[in-house]
Parts: sequence; C-alpha cells; structure tokens
Amino acid sequence: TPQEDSATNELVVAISTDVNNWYLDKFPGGDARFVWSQVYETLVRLDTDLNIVPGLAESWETPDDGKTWIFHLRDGVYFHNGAPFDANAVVFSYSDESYVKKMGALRSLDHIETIDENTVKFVLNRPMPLPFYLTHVAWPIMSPDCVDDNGDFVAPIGTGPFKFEKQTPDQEIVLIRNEDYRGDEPVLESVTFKVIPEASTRVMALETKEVDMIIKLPEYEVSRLENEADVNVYRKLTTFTDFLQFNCNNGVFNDKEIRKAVAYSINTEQMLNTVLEGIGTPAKGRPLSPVMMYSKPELDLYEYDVEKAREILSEAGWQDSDNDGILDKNGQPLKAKFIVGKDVWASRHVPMAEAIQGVLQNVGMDVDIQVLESGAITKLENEGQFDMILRSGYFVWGPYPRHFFVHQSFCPYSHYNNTEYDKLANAADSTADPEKQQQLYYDLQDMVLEELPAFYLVHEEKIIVANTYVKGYRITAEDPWLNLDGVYLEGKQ
Amino acid sequence: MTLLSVENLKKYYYSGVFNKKEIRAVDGVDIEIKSGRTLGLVGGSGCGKTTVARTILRLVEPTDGSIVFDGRDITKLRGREMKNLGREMQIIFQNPETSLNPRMKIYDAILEPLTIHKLCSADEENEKIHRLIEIVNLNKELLFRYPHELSGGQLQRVVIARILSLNPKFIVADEATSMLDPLVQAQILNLMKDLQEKLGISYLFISHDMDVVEWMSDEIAVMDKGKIVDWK
Amino acid sequence: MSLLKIQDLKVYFNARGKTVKANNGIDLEIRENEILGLIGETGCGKSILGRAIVGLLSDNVEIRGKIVYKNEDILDLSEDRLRKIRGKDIGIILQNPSAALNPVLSVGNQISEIYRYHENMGKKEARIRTAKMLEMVGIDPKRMHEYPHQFSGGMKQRVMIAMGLALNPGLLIADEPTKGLDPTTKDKIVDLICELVINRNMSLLLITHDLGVAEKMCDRVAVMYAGEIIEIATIENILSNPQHPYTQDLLNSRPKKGLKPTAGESPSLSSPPAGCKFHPRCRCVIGECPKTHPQMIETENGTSVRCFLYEDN
Amino acid sequence: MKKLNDIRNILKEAGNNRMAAIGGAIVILLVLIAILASLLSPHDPFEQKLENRLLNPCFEYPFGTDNLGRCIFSRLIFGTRYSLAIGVVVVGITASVGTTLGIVSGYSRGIIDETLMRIVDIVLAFPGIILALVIAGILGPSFLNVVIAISLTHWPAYTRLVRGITLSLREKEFIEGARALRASNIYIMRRHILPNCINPIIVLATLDIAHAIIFATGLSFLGLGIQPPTPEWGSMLKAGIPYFRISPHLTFFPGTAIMVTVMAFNFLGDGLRDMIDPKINEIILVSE
Amino acid sequence: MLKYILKRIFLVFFVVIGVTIVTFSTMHFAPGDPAEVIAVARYGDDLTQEQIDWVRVTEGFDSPVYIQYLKWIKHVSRLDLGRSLVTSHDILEEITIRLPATFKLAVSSLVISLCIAIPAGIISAVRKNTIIDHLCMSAALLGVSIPNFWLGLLLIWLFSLTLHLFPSYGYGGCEHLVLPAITLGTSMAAITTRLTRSSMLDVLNQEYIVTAKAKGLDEKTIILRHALKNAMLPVITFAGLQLGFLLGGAVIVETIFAWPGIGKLLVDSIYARDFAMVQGCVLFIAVLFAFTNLIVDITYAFLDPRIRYEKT
Ligand SMILES: Nc1ncnc2c1ncn2[C@@H]1O[C@H](COP(=O)(O)OP(=O)(O)OP(=O)(O)O)[C@@H](O)[C@H]1O
Ligand SMILES: Nc1ncnc2c1ncn2[C@@H]1O[C@H](COP(=O)(O)OP(=O)(O)OP(=O)(O)O)[C@@H](O)[C@H]1O
Ligand SMILES: [Mg+2]
Ligand SMILES: [Mg+2]
Repeated sequence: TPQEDSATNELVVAISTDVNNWYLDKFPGGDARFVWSQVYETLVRLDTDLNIVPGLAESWETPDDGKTWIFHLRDGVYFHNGAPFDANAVVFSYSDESYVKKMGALRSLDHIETIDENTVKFVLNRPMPLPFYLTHVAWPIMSPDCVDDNGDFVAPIGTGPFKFEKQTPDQEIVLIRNEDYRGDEPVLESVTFKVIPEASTRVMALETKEVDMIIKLPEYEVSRLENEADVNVYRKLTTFTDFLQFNCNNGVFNDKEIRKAVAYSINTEQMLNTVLEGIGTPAKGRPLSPVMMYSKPELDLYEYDVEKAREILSEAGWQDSDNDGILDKNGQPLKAKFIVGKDVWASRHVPMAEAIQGVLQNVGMDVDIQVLESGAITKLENEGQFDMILRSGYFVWGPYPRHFFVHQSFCPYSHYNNTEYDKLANAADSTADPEKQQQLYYDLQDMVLEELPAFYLVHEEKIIVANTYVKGYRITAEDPWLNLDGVYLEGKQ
Repeated sequence: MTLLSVENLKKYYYSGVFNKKEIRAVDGVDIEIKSGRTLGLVGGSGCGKTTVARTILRLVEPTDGSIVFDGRDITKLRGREMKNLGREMQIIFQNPETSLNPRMKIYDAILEPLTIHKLCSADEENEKIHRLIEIVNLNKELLFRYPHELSGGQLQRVVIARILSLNPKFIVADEATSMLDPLVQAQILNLMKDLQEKLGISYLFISHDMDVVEWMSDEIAVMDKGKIVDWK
Repeated sequence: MSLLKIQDLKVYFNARGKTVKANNGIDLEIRENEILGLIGETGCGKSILGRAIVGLLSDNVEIRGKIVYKNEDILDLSEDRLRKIRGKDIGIILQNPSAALNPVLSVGNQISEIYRYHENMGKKEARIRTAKMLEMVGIDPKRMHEYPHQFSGGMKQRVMIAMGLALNPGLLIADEPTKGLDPTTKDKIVDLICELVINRNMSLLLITHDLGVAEKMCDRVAVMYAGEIIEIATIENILSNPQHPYTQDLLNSRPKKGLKPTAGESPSLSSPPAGCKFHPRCRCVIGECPKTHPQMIETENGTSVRCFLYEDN
Repeated sequence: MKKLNDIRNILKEAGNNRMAAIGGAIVILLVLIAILASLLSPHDPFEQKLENRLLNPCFEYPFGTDNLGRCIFSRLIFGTRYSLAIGVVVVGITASVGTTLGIVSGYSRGIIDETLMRIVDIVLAFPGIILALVIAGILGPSFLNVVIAISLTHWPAYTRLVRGITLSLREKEFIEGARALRASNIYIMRRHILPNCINPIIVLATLDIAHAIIFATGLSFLGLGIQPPTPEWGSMLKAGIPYFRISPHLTFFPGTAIMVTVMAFNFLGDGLRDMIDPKINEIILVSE
Repeated sequence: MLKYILKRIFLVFFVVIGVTIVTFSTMHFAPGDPAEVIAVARYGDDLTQEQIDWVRVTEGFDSPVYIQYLKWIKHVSRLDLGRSLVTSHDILEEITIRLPATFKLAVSSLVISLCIAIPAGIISAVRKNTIIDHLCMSAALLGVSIPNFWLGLLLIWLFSLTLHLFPSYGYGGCEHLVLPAITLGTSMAAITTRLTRSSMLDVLNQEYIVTAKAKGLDEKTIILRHALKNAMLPVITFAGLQLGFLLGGAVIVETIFAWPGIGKLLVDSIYARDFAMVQGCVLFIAVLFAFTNLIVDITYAFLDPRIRYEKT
C-alpha cells in the first residue's frame, strides 16, 4: 500500500518561476498559482472536468438572480495555524485590500456581510455569476492571521492540503502535509517545488529523476517523452485559447475584410500539427475552448483557403504592383507590426508567430515580428503602436466565459470599438437565466467569428509529465491548478 | 649682437596630490647668446639643462623670468606669432631613434615643417628636399625608408635637415650626439659647425661631455641644481 | 697563461629571413689576471660575444667555433655543467642594470640566492656573505632589503658587480659597466672594478666603447668592427700607435684630437660589404681591400691587425 | 611600387604565420559568404515549409531544416551577414570613438584626461554583459539596440589602450619635435599619434569582433538579442535549444558557425599581434 | 604605498558615485513613462489612469530629476535600496539572500579557472611552440569561442543525462557546483591561460631572466622564483576583472542551471520590468566589483615592491 512507502513520499515538482508573492493584495505571477493551489483553497471549486463543486463553501444561493449571493461555509475546517475557518476569513479575503477587489474581476462587489459564523452574503452592484468567479486560485481564502496587527504580511496560512514549510528564493518551496486537512488526508508527506527557469534543464532534471513531475512542458518535447518508458505524459484540453488579436482601431486591420483575409490564410490545423507537435486542438477562429461553458458546438469556422484570402485582398484593392512579393495599395505596402510576448507561459508563441509570419508573407503581407516582455507590450499597446498581438487566455479561468470582456471597448486590451458587442457582452454576464445566458454567449461567439476582433488559433492542451513511479495523478482541465489529490509515489529509487 | 637673452628663468614642478612638493628644476637662470655663436651648457644629470632648453623654446611654460629673442619678449607670445617663432628657433634631441615618427617616411619627415608652415608648393617640394639632404650629406636612397631602417647618425642628419628647411636662427642641441658612436659623433658635430659658419646659426649646446662642449662652444655655462654656477 | 680561448667563433642570428652575422670568426684569448678591453661601435657584436662565452644566447641562434675555458669547450658542455660554470667560474655583468635586476626580488635576495644555490648555504650565512659583498662595492648592507627601483643607476651597477663577483669567478665579463653614468660615478665604478679584479686575481673582459675607460683599466684591447676583431694590442700601443685605419679614426674622433670625422656609416651585419668590411669608409684603400677578406697579421709589439696595409711586414 | 612591396611583405609574413593565415582565410571566406549570400544559399532563409520541418541534413537541405521547415544552411549563410555586421559595426563605433577619446585624453592630460578616465572607470565598474543586458532590456531587443548595448560597454578598452600608447608617445622626442615646429595639437594627434596607435588598435579590433559576436550570442540567449525570424546565429542557436535532444543539428550548426567565426577572428588577431607587434600584451583581450 | 592605497580608495569612492548616477539615470531616462511601467509591473493587467497617477505621486516621479536622485542616494547611503516594484520585497534583502549562491559559484569558477589556467599558461610559455603549447592554446581558443549556454547544455546532457555523474540543476552540495562552475570557468580559464602565457613569455624575455641564468640557477628556480611573480602581476590584476566576467557570465549560467544567484535575479527583474530591483542589482554588482578591484589593487601593491615602497 502507498502508506508504507512513506519514506519516499516526497514529491518534487519543477516549475519555471519562483513564488514571489503569497498575499492576496497582489496577483500571483508566473507559476506561483500551482503552489498557491496546494496551500490555499477557494470557496467554490472545480473538479478535474471543470464541473463546479463545493469548496470551502458547502452550498450557495442567489435570492435575486445574481445580485446577492449567500454562501454557507463548511464547518470544522481549520487553517494551518489551527485557527478555525469562518465567515470573518471570507470577509478578510475579499476586503478592499485584496487584489481581486481593488483591481480585478470583483470590482463590482459592493460589500460582504457576515450573517453568522458560517454564512456570508456578497452584495454586488450588478448581477454576476459569482460562484464561477470565486473558483480562481489567485483569489482564495486566506487566514486573517496572514498579516500582523500592522497589516504586514507574516506567513501564508490557508486551509489547503499542504502547509507552507519553507522557501529558499529562486530555489525551492517546501510544503508539508496538512494533517488536519478537511478532506482526504494527502498521502504525500511533502511537496517540493523546484524553480528551474530553463525548459531544457527542467526536462533533463525529470529524466535524471532529480524531479518527479514537471509542469508546462514545451510541446516539442512531448512526442519524444511519450515514447520514453519510464515517464507518463498527461494531456488535457484546457480553458485557454491562443488568439491573434488585431488592432482594429487604426492601421490595415481597421478593415474587417483584411482581418478575414488573415483568418483564411492561416491553416491552424497545420500549425498545430507542426509547430505545436499536434498538441492542442485547432480553433479555426472558435473563441471558446470546447471544454468551456457555453462553447457553441456548431460554429461557422474559418477553413484554410488561401485563394479566398488572395481574392479578398485584391478586391480590397491590394495589388503587387512592383512585384516584390508584397501587396501594395496607393503606393503603400501591406505591412503589419506583430507583437509577441516572451513569457515562460507561452514559449510556443515565438515559433507560432514565425509560422504566421511565413503564411502571411505567402499572401503578400509583410509582417514584422517583435518579441517583447509584457511591460514593453503594454507600452506599445497603449500607444496603439502595433497591428497584431499573439495572446493567450485573457480573463480565463474555470469554465465561465468571462473572456469576452477582452474585446469590450473599455477594456485596455481591446483595440476594438463596437457598442453592440459591448452591450451583448455585458448582458451575457449579467443574465442569471442559464438558457438566456447561453443564447447570449452563442451570439457573442458568432459575432466574434464574423467581426474578427481577433482570430482564435488553437485551444491549448495542458501537459504534465511525471515519472512512472508517480501514481494516482489525474490531470485537470483548468490550467492554474495542480491537482495532487490522491497522488503518491511508488518505487522511487 | 645678442640673439637670445634669458633673465631670471624659473621653472618649478609640483608633484603629489596630498602634500604638494615643489621641484625647482630651473631656479633663476640668466643666459645670453650672441648671433652666430655657441653657448655650451654642462652640468650633472638632473641639474635642469633640458628644462632650460624646453622653457626657452616655450615647450613648457616658465614659472617666472623673461626670454628675449631677437629683440622680442617671447614669454607671452600666442597664436600666429608663436607659430612663426617655430621657424626661428628649433631643437635637436638626444635620442635619434625616437626623434622621428616611426610611421613616417624620411621624405615626409623632412617635408613636414614645410607643410606645417606652408612654405613650399607641391612642385618645389622635391627639389627643396633634395637640396636639404645634400646639405646634411645624406644619400637620397634613404628618402623613402622608414626611420628604423636608418642608423643613428643618419637619423640625426635627417633631423637637422628638416630643421634647416625653416632657416632657423637658433638651434638647441640637447645632448644631440651623446647616443652616437665617436666616429658618427664627430661627423655630426662637424656638420653643425659647418652650418654655423655658412648660415650663422646660434646654438645652445647641451652635453655631459666637457671635452665635446669645449670643442663646440664659444662660451660655457655650468649648471648645478637649477642654477648657473660657473661661466667660462 | 691563457684562461679562455675563443677560436673562430661564429654567432649567426636568424631574424626575419635574414642571417645576422653578429660574430663572424672571432679569435680571442683572455689571459690569467688580465683586463682585456673590447671596444667597437654600437651593434658590432660585443655583447653577443660576451654572452656567447657564458652560453646565454637564446635558442634561435647558430653558434660555431670553440670557446675553451680551462680545457673545457663551453659549447660542448651539458646544460648542467654549464650551470655550474656560470656564476662560479665565469661571472657576467649585463649591460643595463635597470633591466637586469629583478624588480620584485629584494637586492639582497638576488645576491644571496647565488650562495644558497651554488654553495648550499643557510639563509643566515648567505645573508652575511651578501652583506659583505655589498659593503665591498660600497653599498650600505642595511639596504639589502630594498628593491632595485629604490636604487640609483650607479648603485644598481654596483649591485650587478657584487652579483658578478659573488663567487669569486676566475673570469668576469663586464658589459659596459659605465654606460649612462655621470662622470663622477663613472670614475668610482671604474676604480671599484679595477681594485676588486686586481685584488682577487681574476681576469676581466671589459666591454665598452668608451676609450677613456679602456685607457684607465685595460692591459690589452681588442677592437671590434662589424662582428670581427680587427686589432688587438696593449692599451699603450693602441693609443700611441694604432695600426688599423678604423682604430686610427676612432682615436682621432675624440674631442682631444679635434673630432676629425670619418665618412660613412657602420655596415649592416646581415649583408656586410665584401672584402675588408671597413673599406667603404677607409681613407687608405688599396687594391685588395674591396675583394679579399683580410686575415689577422702580427705586427710589432705583439699587435695583431686585420689590414692589408701591414701584409708585407 | 613601395606600397605593393609592403603588401607583399605582409602577405609573406602572413604566410609564415600559419595561425594568421588560417584565420585570415576564414574571415575572407566569411566576408565572401556574407556578400554572396543570396547566390550561395539554396533556399530562401525565411521561407517556411512546415511539412519539411526538423529534417535531418540531406541532399536538398545540407544542414537540415529547423522547427518551421526553414533551410538551416541558407539561414546560416545569411546569418553571416548579421554576425559580421554586429562585429564590424560595434567595432567600428567603439574603435573610432574609443580611439578618439583615448588620444584626446592621453594627449591633453590634465582635467580632460582625468574626467575621461574617471568616466572610463565608471563604465568599467559595470561588468560588460550586465550593462549590455540592462541597456538592451530597457531599449528593447533589436539589431540597433544590440549594437548600442555592446558598443556602450566596449569603447573603454580602446580608450585605455590608446591613452596608454599616447602617454608613452608623448614622451617621445618626435612629438616634442612637432611641437617645436609649432604644429597644432590636432595635427599632432592626427599625423603623429594616431598612426602609431593603428596597429594595436587593429589587433584589438580583430579580437574584439570575436568578442562582440560571442557577446551578442549571450544577449540572444537571454532573449535580448536580435529577434526571430532574423537568421542571426545566436538567436538560431537559442531557438534550437529546445530541440537539441531530438534534432541536435538545430544547435550544432549555428553553434559551430559561431565557434569557427570567433576562432577565426581570434586566430587572425593573435597572428596580427605576433606579426605587427609582439609587445602588445594579452591584456588588451581583457576588454571586459 | 599609503598614498597609492589612499588614491585607490578615493577613486573607488568616486567611481561608486559615478556608478550611482549611471544606474539612476539609465532607469530614469529609459523610454516610456516610469510611473506607467511601474504601475504595469505592480498592478498587471487591468490598469487605469488613476493608478498610474497614483504611482507617479507616491513614487515621487513628479519632482525634478536631481531631487529624485538625491532622495534616492540618501536612501542608498543608508543601505536602503528600496523595495521591489513587483513583489514589494526589500531589495537589499533579496540580494543578500542570493549573494552566497553567486559567491559560491564565482569563487569556485575562479578557483577552477586559475587552477587550470596558471599551470597551463606557464607550461605553454616555457615550452613555447611544442605540442603541449599548441594543445593548451587550441583548448584555450576553443574555450573562448564556444557560447557558454550551449556548453552548459552539452555538459548537462553529457554528465547528468548520459553519465549520471552530476545533478543537472540546482543549488546545494558540491556536486551541484561542478557543472555550473565548469561552464562559467571555461571561458575564463581560456582567457587566463592566454594571459598567463603571454605575460610569462614577456617576462622570460626580460634581461633579469638572463641575469638569473648567468648566476647559474636551474630552470625550475628561474621560473618559480624569478619569472612567476613578475608574470603573475598582470594575471592578478586580471583576476579582479574576472569577477566582472563571473558576475556577467553568471547571468547566463544561473539561468541554465537554476542557480539562485544575483544574476538570475537581475534577469528576472529585467523581464518583469522591475526597475527598482534592476537598479538595486546593478548598483550592488557594480559596487561589489569596484571594491573587489580595490582589494585586488591593494594586493597588487603588496606584491609589487615598486608600489609597496613608493615614496610618499
Ligand atoms: N615634467 C616634470 N615634472 C616634474 N619634474 C620634472 C619634470 N621634468 C623635469 N623634472 C625634474 O627637473 C629636474 C631637472 O630635469 P632636466 O631634465 O632638466 O635635467 P637635465 O639636466 O637635462 O638632466 P639629464 O642630464 O639627465 O638630461 C630633475 O630633477 C627632474 O626630475
Ligand atoms: N636576438 C637577436 N636576433 C637578431 N639579431 C640580434 C639579436 N641580438 C642581437 N642581434 C644583433 O646582433 C648585433 C650585435 O649586437 P650586440 O648587442 O652584441 O652589439 P654591441 O656591440 O653590444 O652594441 P652596444 O654597444 O650597442 O651594446 C646587433 O646588430 C644586433 O642587432
Ligand atoms: Mg636632459
Ligand atoms: Mg652591447
């Protein structure tokens, strides 16, 4: 039985960035969320297939179609320091101090009331499907003891299956088993997250068995590792979709037809099978991953058709008059400035961008790629100094399609102005009736496909690789989670 | 007729950052040189001979004192006047190997003063140079060599030739022959004497070697610790 | 009695494709207890000869001939044996003391290591001997812990002398020990060397181009020109009755004799003129001179000279 | 005629100096490759054939293809341009600026010299790559910014070298002689000092080209170098790293190209140093 | 010597001031509105103008540059480098936590490089133009020519993955140190070898070596006693500069081997546009570098009697 093996029941997981924030006043960047998800828990949780299930809240209800939400908290749950979990902790966790309240998705949260020790009431400014929002790992429930009397952060104290033990900056974070965990006590004695920034090093560390499990494996390593006998590769379609966002406010992509031409020129299926080694699902413009809620099954997707793309361009008046392979109109060449981020989160983006550049070159568009860090991107974005950006999963967590906010005109990332769209997105988010909501989201998807504020490329597949002696792992669809429920080690040397 | 008269010439050097130290390289020197004559300057090592020479040529600025050359006080000259002074007084150095730019052919080295002072046009230049090297008795084959391909005596002749192109009235020879072999030294010293007779040049002849100075000079000043201590 | 006998010594350098014949057939004998002067113009090969005697030339050089020191040919010796001879039997004072002293070792150390290495002396004993040596050359032994850069030129020269004499060698080679010194210091050094050499019954090969120094110190003088010895005679004979035209010119070029000039330049060692090497500058060229290379000829009073003018004598 | 002889002598010397000859030959070859890139490359370096990706070296693709199906051989050939350009442009800028400052500093001494040398000290107080990293990080990655970043860190080496030479030249009589001729300072710096600094500068510059190329590679690794799809060797190497287990040719060829080029310039620099002036010490290598 | 040391110390002081100005100005004259950059770093995705303005006021970006500098320098002089813009952690603390790792890596690379380079350099010089010289020099040339991140990966592949000799990443015992130290030490060893060789050759051509030979000393004594100390002087000076190489090269090596040092902190901060942290790291490294060179200079003064006994 696994328990007997406890001497080696210490899991080592490699991640790419350190956890440099443990407190709710900031967003946990990079891979920090994998670690947070072991220490902290949320009121509402998702199971491995994105079904919404009780977390720290046992149940919830909304008496007024989404403007007020009442959560009944689980009894007999204790924080890592032994203090009981209660309504105060919820109020603390969603106070004005918290990131999610201050900057994030819960800005329309008016206030929280404690009804009794185990009941809290969230009052919103407008109707919202709040339980979905509360599944996000990045805004979990923390103990008020996380801070001292002056409000300075002391230690990460949550209710999760593992307790924070120690952290050595840029090296490792050690978590140990929470003996008093509310659910099934974890088999693992401890989980150590090792910080290894370089992807190749991460893979080699797994192969030398210096680490047991790696997250965010680069696509190109998958097929090789799938053939290795002593590693297991776990794959599952996630909630994330990579998309090519256009600057519709000015420049060439102001013209919807040109955006369409781009969509027809990109063969997402081929890109997926080559650049991404077949990992993921081609989106062909579908804005929502099939695993997402309200993802419309029947959509009028873009099938690869260069000829059509060429046709559209020439109809729009773009001709190659000087025979340099680049189309031009009124003496202006067809040029686009293409921004790509270099986050560890999306190492695949650079080769994808290059591939896109290649195909667009093919239809006569001169694409200039700029690989930048997020700060630099923000700057160019604000100044409107770009034509396309390659992005992944903004406002995406859990199955709920909050992502559509990204194209609303007031969103800093939108670069798209369409009052109709804005209205539709708002309405969809504020509608409590599931059927109506579904219809609204279906309409939104059709609209995105028709209007193309962005062309959706691939639905991302999550990859976790572990050595075969890691048993009992079940991969979750939602990305920031690392589900170690039921994991144990057997026969590790 | 007096060509150069130096009065109360002083040159102090200062060294040290924290505690300034004063080195009195030249400390009140009076010198007089007549037209067409040679003044010998002798003295132990480090007594200030070179410094006297360099200050007279205004290669270093004197701390105090006056230098009257050809009737003009030259201590305060600037700009154009200073440049013209270069045509009248010149210097020959001790070490022939470093007296010429190693990257300049002999021809260019001799031509250089003429170009700097814009004294000849391109078509005259060849002829002029040939005349000059004839005066100092140099083979014209050497003109297109680099300095390191010449011997010390030949180099010293080149130095003299280029100086002569300016027709100077006064030349300082700072141990001009002390690095040369006796045979060559004799050649150079004889050449200098010849030139003096022909062109009426005045010399300030600096040397360690009393015998040589006696042979060269009309008058001899002996220096010690920055001062003239004897005058023969 | 001859202490060192050099026979037909040839030292050729291979420099950038050219052969520099720095010494080209030197025959020379140094007798016991004698001071032999070696004079000649810059670059004629004096220092090379001095170094060749001690086997201190670099590897890219071709040496032929014989250098016999006390029945041993130095050129045939093993490196080990040579090492024993150096310093112990033959000492050398190199030309430029500023460069020849190691800047990072104290002066005392540089002398005492000779004792420690050759005579296996203890530190203390070596230091006492060093102090004695320094005292002998007129340097306060207390300064033995100082470094070369703290010494003046004359003092460095003295240190070099102390080093050369440390083991009482039978033969000392002094390469221009007075170069670059002011007249007073020069006199002191000359006196010092004379005194030490005479007191210790050793021989000295004094390389110089200062005739004044040679006059003061030497018994005999060899005159070198372009890698050859062209005249050997007692110092008196050289001064009063020079035979070779070059020697005569050399003497006449002194200020005392009115600085009489000689035309021409010294020849290059890589392509010397044919025949007598001095003939292009010579006042008394005769028919043979440009064609045949003259041999050494004995003339009166034990003078040898390499000149056709004396052929018939 | 005389010039011709000089050149012949240099060539002869180069022939004697095997290292310099090999280095020089490779450098000339690289320059030719860079010039004739479009003639020599069998494929368009930017052309992607996704169906041909990650091919091993074969007849059609001598060095195989990369992850986007581009011909590595062609990309390497075009990459010669970028690597050489980085080296040459950087060295061109740093050598001319550094030399000018060095001459001015050494010749004028006094306050100008002090100021310049203190600036040099300050720049040298930053380890080169760190300064370059920060500059490239701030300015954003591009060819120009890479050149700026490397140039800003490399000029002090020249200033120091040239200043040293200038100071020793100043002591030489021929400079004082020129002053006695009343030549202007600018004339002296240009005609007397500069020509005497040229040889060591050439040596340093040659070695520095090698250094700049390696340096740019480091920046590429950190993602602050020249950006894809530009076929710059450093970024090709970096882009190939993920594949170095399955398709090692993606890293092998660019890596080798970098190594060979850097070695060639080092060979040439070393050889030139031995030829021109054996006395310039290795110290000048330490331009870091 | 006192004068020499005082002068050095004065210079270092001066350099440090200069370094602060450079560091400060690079960050402040960087393109883009610093307040906005910070706001992005701090609040990430959703960003409003008020937030930017708020950052501008709280961080003091609205006052004149020199005031900002003086304010900053006042803090710095009290060893207060401020807080990270992203994590709000104390910068100096973050740096000092990582100092041991960088120090360990730097020292071991230095030791490795010196242990290989100095003997190799000496042997090549003494046996100039022999097989062993050519071998050493070719190896050295290879060492400077190989991009070190590639070398690092090849080493991991060979020694960890194939031979299972050393761990592929991480910080810990000696076995962790081997590969990063070799990677970092290689190019340095290569340069040091070349430097040692040429310096040694230079020394061996000096007249005092001839003097030593003339004394009849054997080769060993001549090399170890007479040549080595002189030849080491430039190498020692270089060892100080090497630290710069080390700190610079560490940036790359630390990334590959997941070595938790300052270099990695710096790179991460650059990516995160955490300018306060970048500023802190660069300042720290530069000051550290300046002081190491001061120590090297002083050591040099002790070793070189020409400076040790300089008259004051
Ligand atoms: N630039 C300078 N800075 C400081 N001191 C100097 C400088 N130039 C010369 N001195 C000092 O001035 C003194 C006189 O020097 P000078 O060169 O004039 O002597 P000298 O008589 O020509 O000596 P020598 O015979 O050795 O050529 C010396 O003590 C020297 O150290
Ligand atoms: N290593 C070498 N390679 C080539 N030529 C050399 C070498 N060493 C010396 N020479 C040449 O050998 C000749 C003799 O040199 P040497 O040092 O013996 O002259 P010298 O008579 O001592 O001159 P000085 O009076 O200037 O000391 C010179 O022409 C010199 O250029
Ligand atoms: Mg003088
Ligand atoms: Mg000599």
